[in-house]
Amino acid sequence: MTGTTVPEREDLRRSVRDLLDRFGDDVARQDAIGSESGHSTRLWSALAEVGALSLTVPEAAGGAGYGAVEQRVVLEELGRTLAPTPFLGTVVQAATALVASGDPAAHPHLERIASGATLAALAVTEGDGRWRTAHFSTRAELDGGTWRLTGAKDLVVDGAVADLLVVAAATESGPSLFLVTSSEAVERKELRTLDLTRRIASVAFDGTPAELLGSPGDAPAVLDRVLDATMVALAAEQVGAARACLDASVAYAKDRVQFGRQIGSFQAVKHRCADMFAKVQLASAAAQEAAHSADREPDRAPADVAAAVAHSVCSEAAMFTATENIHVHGGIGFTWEHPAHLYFRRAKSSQMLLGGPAANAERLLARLGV
Amino acid sequence: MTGTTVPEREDLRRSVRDLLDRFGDDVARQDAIGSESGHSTRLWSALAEVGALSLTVPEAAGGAGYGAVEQRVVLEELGRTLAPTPFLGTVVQAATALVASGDPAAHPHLERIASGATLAALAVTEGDGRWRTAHFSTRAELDGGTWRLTGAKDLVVDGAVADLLVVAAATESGPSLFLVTSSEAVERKELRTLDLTRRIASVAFDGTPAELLGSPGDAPAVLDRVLDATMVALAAEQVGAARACLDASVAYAKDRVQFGRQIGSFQAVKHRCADMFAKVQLASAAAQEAAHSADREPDRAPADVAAAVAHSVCSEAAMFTATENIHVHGGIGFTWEHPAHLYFRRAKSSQMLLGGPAANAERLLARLGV
Amino acid sequence: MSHRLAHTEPTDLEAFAQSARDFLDASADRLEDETEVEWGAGEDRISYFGDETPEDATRLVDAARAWQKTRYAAGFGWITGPEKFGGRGLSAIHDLIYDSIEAEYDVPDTGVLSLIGLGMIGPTIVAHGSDKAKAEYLPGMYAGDLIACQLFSEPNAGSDLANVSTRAVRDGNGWRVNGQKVWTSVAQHAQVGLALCRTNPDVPKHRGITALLIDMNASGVEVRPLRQMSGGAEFNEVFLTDVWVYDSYRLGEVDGGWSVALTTLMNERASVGSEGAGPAARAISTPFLAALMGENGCLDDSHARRRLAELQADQLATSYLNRQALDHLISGGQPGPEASVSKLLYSQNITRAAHFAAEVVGPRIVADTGAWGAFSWNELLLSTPALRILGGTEDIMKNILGERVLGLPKEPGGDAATPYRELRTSRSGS
Amino acid sequence: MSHRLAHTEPTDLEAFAQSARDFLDASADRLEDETEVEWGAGEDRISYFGDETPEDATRLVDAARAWQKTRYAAGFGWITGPEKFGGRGLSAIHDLIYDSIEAEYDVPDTGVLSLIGLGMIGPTIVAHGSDKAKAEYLPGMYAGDLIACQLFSEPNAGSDLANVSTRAVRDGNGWRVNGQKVWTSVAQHAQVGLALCRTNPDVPKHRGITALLIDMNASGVEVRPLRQMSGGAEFNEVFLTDVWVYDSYRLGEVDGGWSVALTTLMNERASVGSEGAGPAARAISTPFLAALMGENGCLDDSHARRRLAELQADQLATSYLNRQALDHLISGGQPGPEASVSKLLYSQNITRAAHFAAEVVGPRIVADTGAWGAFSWNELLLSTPALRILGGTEDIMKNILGERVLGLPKEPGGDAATPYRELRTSRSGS
Repeated sequence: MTGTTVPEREDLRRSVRDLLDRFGDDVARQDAIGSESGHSTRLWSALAEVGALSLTVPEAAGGAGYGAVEQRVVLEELGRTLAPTPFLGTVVQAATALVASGDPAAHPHLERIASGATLAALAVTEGDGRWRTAHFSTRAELDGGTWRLTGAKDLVVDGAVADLLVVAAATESGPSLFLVTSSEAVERKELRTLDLTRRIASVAFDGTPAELLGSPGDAPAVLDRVLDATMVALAAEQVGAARACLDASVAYAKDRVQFGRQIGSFQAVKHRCADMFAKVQLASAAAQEAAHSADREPDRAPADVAAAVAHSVCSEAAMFTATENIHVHGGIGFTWEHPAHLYFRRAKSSQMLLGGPAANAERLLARLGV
Repeated sequence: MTGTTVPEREDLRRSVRDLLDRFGDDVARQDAIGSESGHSTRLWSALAEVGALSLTVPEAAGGAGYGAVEQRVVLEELGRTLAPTPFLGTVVQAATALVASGDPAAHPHLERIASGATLAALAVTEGDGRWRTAHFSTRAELDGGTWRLTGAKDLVVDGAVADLLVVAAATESGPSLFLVTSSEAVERKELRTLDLTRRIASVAFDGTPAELLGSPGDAPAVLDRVLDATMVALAAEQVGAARACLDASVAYAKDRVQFGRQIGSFQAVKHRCADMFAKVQLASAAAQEAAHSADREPDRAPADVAAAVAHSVCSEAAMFTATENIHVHGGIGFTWEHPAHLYFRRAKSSQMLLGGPAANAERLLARLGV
Repeated sequence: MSHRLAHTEPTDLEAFAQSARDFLDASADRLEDETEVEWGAGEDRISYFGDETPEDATRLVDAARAWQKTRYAAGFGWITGPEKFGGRGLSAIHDLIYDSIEAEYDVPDTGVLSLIGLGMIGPTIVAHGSDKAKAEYLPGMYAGDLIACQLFSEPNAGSDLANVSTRAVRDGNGWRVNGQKVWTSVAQHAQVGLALCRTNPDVPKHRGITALLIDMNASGVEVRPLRQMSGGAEFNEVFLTDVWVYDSYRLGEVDGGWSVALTTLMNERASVGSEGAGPAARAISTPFLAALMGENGCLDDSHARRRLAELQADQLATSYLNRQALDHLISGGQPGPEASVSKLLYSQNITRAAHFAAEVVGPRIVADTGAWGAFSWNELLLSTPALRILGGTEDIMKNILGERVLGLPKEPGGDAATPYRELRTSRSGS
Repeated sequence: MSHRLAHTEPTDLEAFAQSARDFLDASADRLEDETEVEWGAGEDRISYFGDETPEDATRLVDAARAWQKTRYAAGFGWITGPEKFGGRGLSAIHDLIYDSIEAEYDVPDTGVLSLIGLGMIGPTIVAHGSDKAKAEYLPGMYAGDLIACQLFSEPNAGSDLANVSTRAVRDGNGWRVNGQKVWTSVAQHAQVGLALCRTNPDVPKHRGITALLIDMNASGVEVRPLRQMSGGAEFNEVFLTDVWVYDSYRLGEVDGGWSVALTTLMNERASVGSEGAGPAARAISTPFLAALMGENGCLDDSHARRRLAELQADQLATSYLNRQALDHLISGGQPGPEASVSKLLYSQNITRAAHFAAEVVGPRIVADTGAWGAFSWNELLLSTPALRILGGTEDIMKNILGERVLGLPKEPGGDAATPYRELRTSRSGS
């Protein structure tokens, strides 16, 4: 159920946009990219203050109890500005796992996430970086009443800054999820990333003490929900980013004069912008559908299908608009100083993070029963 | 070895082009399409007279003993005008099989093909229409010293008009080729075709008397050569057709005025023509390489690789230019009366005839050792 | 599919929806969901354009007329029309609701009447016609008696529609019309046509056009079928030779025909987005294409699967876009640029599907070996080039998106200020 | 690769080729055919642009200079140059033959000298320079002592190169130059630069430009590296502040600089087609991509195979096109439009290859997990947008093909007749 009206969501958008205008401009972004944590803690606190971090946290855990429809507003704005934040790791991935586990012990963590006090991350992928819900080589074993984790996780989004790690590991009762809050026997390594505005780490465990989240064997079902939530979230972000690229291209095409004409009057540029617009419209429809169906609104597409459709269409739109935006800008567009390449980097990174187009094609067909 | 110089080949081109200007204009093409045989017998005789049918026939069989380089000239012109002729079935497919068989008994047939007296076709594909060199369900059995064929062949190019059929069939000694010259126990059916300028038939045998061509078990090696010859021939044809589409688009873009301007001054149209030109140049290079390497010229690409490359690149160029030519012409371009659709039909047909892009991709990779 | 009806007087609309359901339950069967594909059953024709025999065409037109008559009698034939001329006087939202409910029932295709006549010409007559023209044509059109066609395009006025050269000159209390129209669908069935005519060649092209309603049975009107590359004759050429028209059949002002044309075209663009996947919908659906792949042994081929997935993702997203646009209208929103986008996507999706299917079929696409669902893809394939051209070429749609939606500058050097008489024309004349 | 040398005095050319082989055999090793890929061996960097440390860059420049010195001494450093200035006085065919033979040997990359300086600026000085300028620069350049760069593009003169605003005003027996240039490769290593300067703003833009040779060590010349999105700084901005130049370093006439620029650009276009797959050639070759697929478990995946096949077909056909163009030149033909086509294809092929490789690599393209040959694809991927822009954008190349090769009409309303001073410029100025 959608808990908000359209005007309420527009209010939310305005407050997030105001924040980002203050904390998320080009200079702030460069500062964040260069900083130790990879994001601005002031922006994170401000996002918590306007309630942007607690939208999907259940009311029982001190959140607003809203859904993907509301979160989409925040994600579109984050995608529009590419303000570096640990939103994906903390609020989308880790919090969804905590909620989906149904474990009341997760509530204090969710409360701290909602208030901005805790950063969190989900450690799932291993060697090949591919999303999986079972067959983990990371193992958990009971050692005198304490679970201990051993193994290595690659590509943990926001893994280096996370206070709380949700870790998928094999147990005798099947793939299960664990919470790691201490830094004992945890080795984290910030990785060089394609996307300069999103941090990714590898995390290794060596007998690390952990708490079981939910019941043993629960991991596959919970991770399936996290996967879909991540696809829906990325889609919203991608629409924001794609629209930003379109807007930048249109503005430049109106401003830039070559051969005595605004370059936007040349059909090659005009039609390129029209193609970008068509992609943005399609992506926006797909992201909207995915969010509303994730919230179980009636008369919407099946949620699992809509999520995979959105991941396909929005990844394509983000990649296309980021590429063409650089082209419309010409030389200036491929300089390091111009933000255009950050959108290209984000687009490719988000397209590939969950396995890429090949994996998503099979995901969609499975959901369509083919 | 190339037996001719560039000026000699240009002479050949001029004589073929003169013929086609006389016998292959729009009206003649419509007449041919509507005729019983599907082609103009006068044009065929004229082609024989200028030597266009005997170029690749060995000197021992009364031909010129030239190669793909010379035949490419004729095929480009036939592709340019889409003059319906039984060239592909007779001169490319059947004659290549006769030559490749190394069987001296084929010489009289080759002589008659070279003179235009005999039309011929190669019957290979069965049920699924896919090119194969073995595992034929059509069988040949010796019956008191006479081979007798039983089975059905689909998609026999120029099969209905052929005086001579070269048929691939299973024998106890492996896949072999046979000649059928009588109409006894042969049932032919002209099929409705996508390409209106090329006839295709199904042929069924029911104890049909036949002569063995070459030795039993020879079919795979011979058919491999026919496949490559067909790819090289189609490539030349496709370059001729693609260039015709480009030329028609450029001419129309210069002539047609909308909004007070020649439409070719609009970048959308101009760049479409430039894209067509780039495809034509690439295709022409690939077809040239394939022909020269087929004739074993030194310092050329490996012949098998070049043939598969040409089939891929030229199919794409023909399809692209045919599609965009219709688009440049707008409404008039998709009328039945305008020849533009004939190029679209030919392009799709030639792209799919030998199995299509999927089959050719595997063919190329196998030849590249992947 | 039922629609959420928030924001717009729910009770009234719900009652209206219920009355529509009652009428349809009484007059037609519900469509059944086609999820299973029975390969090889029935006809395998996969077409975008009609290509019926003349007898079949007449039968289909008769069925369309009959169903229009039935729904008109029940008050659902002209929901938005003025009551004075036989309409129901309700809102566009009511109309959309009825359409979405009717889509759940198995009723005759009324496209021959509704796409051009009722959807585009009717609203234009309402907006610009004389009382005489309204009274004479509107009730007949919406009762299913009269079919209307659009006599706009000409050989030299395609993308540049304002360049029409068909001449209308004053003659007593009417006009004498001479010229040639082209790409006229349903002209062979039509009783009336709306023609754009050049009435003043001494002013710029947009300002010297007059719109006239032409009696298609009048002397001097000749309709010739125009065969398209896929084989059928969906369109016509219409030759007008000294056709005489009373001035009372003029729509709008003398020389003011361009704004009449814009009314018509606006209604065209609004209708395009809602067409879904059109006549080929079933053939390019997931179950049908999956069955095709299975039949051709490539259901497990990762390349074919990838293409199917990408195609279906884009098609489903397009359907979300269309459905959301409809929801937006139903809840009282203004039409957005979705229609132009949807048209571009629609033509791309069908084109990809047709080429994909051809590749799955393999060489049997080349000639009709009799295999079910193989050669039959050709008709759709051969229709795809037209989809990029009809109703505004891709180039024109992109100009519209670029200029009107994104606000990018027009090309310099337009001819909008040049008198028609001085305009440059194509050398070959067509 | 050896070339057939028909049609052009075979004996002379064969003797020349033999002398080149003798020199190269004595001075360098032959390249070995790389058909086997040893996965995981050596560096996995896959780059299009250089991204060396300053020390490495200096080392590479020194090696290039040394090799140029060696071949110049042997008579192969300036094969087509006038003997008067140290050249060999032979034909372009000799030059092409030497290049194709040298390509068989493992010699230092001389791109930093030859792409811009020896390939483009040198011929321009020969064609338009004063005797003083020729004598001063040409022997040094071809002996490997001087590196030259091209000071053409500016923030407001990219595609519209004739729009340069860098001003040169008469000052005694020379010129005083002020302005900003951009996208200047090798400027950080260069001793001389060829600058296009605005000398008369009162005439149309093409007619008020003068070309000057600028001493890059002169006072007022500041070179700032310009970092591109892939990380390195292949290009520079060059700021010119009151730089003083003797008039004897002018090329061509005063206000006649546009034809000087055309000479330079002509030599650029001629060189483009011959570059093959460039620095990324090995990475996008069949064996390397097949090894990548094998390493990532998709060598049997039909989708990956199809994309590999299509990519390799287009790459191989492009190499045929380039090789045939070279054959054509060697046998005395005139350059055709192949160079522009080849540039378009080249950028398309590399772009497809980079995205394909990224997809094969999978999520490990997103962050550097340390896997060999995975994250390393990013540098190429991040260079692909530049390939569509550098040396003439895709749009400009297509205009050239459309207008100059196909003869299509230019856009109306160009500004070629408007005085430079009255031209419209971008509002934001960059």
